[in-house]
Amino acid sequence: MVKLVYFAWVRERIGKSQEEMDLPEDIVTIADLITHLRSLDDGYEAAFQEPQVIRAALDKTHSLHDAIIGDAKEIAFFPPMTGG
Amino acid sequence: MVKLVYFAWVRERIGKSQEEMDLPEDIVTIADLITHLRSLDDGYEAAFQEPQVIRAALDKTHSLHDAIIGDAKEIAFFPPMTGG
Amino acid sequence: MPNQDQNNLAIRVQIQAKDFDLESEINHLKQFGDIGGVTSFTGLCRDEGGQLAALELEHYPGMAEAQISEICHAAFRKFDLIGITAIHRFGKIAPGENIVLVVAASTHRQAAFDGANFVMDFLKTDAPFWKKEHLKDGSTGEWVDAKDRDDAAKDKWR
Amino acid sequence: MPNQDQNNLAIRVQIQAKDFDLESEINHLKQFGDIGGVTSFTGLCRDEGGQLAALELEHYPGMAEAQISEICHAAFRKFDLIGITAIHRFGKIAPGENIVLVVAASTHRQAAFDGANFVMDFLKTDAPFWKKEHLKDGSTGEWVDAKDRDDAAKDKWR
Repeated sequence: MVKLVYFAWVRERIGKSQEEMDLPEDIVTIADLITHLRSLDDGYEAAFQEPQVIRAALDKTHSLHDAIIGDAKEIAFFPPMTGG
Repeated sequence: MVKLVYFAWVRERIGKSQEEMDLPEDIVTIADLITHLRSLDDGYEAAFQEPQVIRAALDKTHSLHDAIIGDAKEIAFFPPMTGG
Repeated sequence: MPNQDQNNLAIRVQIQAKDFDLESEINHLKQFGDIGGVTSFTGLCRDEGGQLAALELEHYPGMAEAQISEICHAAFRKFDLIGITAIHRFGKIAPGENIVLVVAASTHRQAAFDGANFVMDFLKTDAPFWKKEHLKDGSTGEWVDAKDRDDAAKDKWR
Repeated sequence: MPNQDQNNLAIRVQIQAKDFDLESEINHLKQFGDIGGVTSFTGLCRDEGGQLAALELEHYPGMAEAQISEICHAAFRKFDLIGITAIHRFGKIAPGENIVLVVAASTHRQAAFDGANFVMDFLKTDAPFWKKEHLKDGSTGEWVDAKDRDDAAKDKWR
């Protein structure tokens, strides 16, 4: 069971800011998880339709899409950051 | 008749902060004036002993030693500036 | 939340809804050494031709503090700094209001300029904040896009 | 003395004995445009290992205003600025006290950083101020020498 958190227009398109999810065993990387989420419904598909612009974090550490999820407890997805 | 003004250790070595002076006719440039002042007494000589470090201004405009004094009313001499 | 390193490294990171006070932030840094120069950068909400009612800043709690703290530590390693403070606001912010503050203190001026400039450049692309426009006609505008020039700005520190 | 250009070019130059107030100087600049970023630099008197009682700043009245105004105009021509303020104090200044303030406001952050940095670099070598040390043992120390690195610092703006 992992916690998924979403921000900005990723959150808006999916329609929730967070959820708990049991990940299928064949999901190893963040990219695998994105592919899985896109298959769930149109909201996820709209959020992740351009996966190359989506940023991700594992336990609040910015991570590349090929990062292995391992035992991360919280996985975040969001658009490019616009701080400052 | 011009007004001469001195700052910082130039002022201290000459022993006054300003004076009025009639300049001899053969003084054309700031460099000429420095040579003239050095001949006046030991204080001026001490102030101008390293003329290359002395900065000058004609009517409050920073000027090189070969600048022509012309009809400037105020000539300033001072060490390199240390603003900020 | 005060950064855990504020007592030894003089790094202070705050993520907060309320405004900040520049004068007191500069005074805070004075305790950490014989400061010769302090550079501050204040980022404000622009009114974008008068159409904008407010920006709504969303952030990722926890990650925002961690990322900004990491950026400040990198600035400390790179420049000869005495102290650095970074404060980032969230929530609704009206045109003319403050969004972000970075203050860098050093013995000499260039490190203070570079430290603050470096932190701002990395905040733009590496701090998990997102901005949504609220327009004066009552409608909700766009999410502010990331800018290529913000990625490019980091190149000067390579 | 307010600079004569303050109404059109938003350049404000002050040479004064009294301290300045950073917050009110930033607010002053906000009237001149839709400001996205403000960079300030505050230069302070260091205590130089605890021996210094005060610095005494001598200046050339009239020329100081003119030179600093010229530097600010050059910054305006070089960078995309909305406003710039430079305040330089004179007289006796104790360690920890403010000496100089430069504030630059712009639509975007880099011009604000560059504007303030540029003005500070040129103030160091082109503003007619001289600093004499007064030591804690009651004696008068040296005149602070001009530094080669201050001349070199201007090279980055060529």
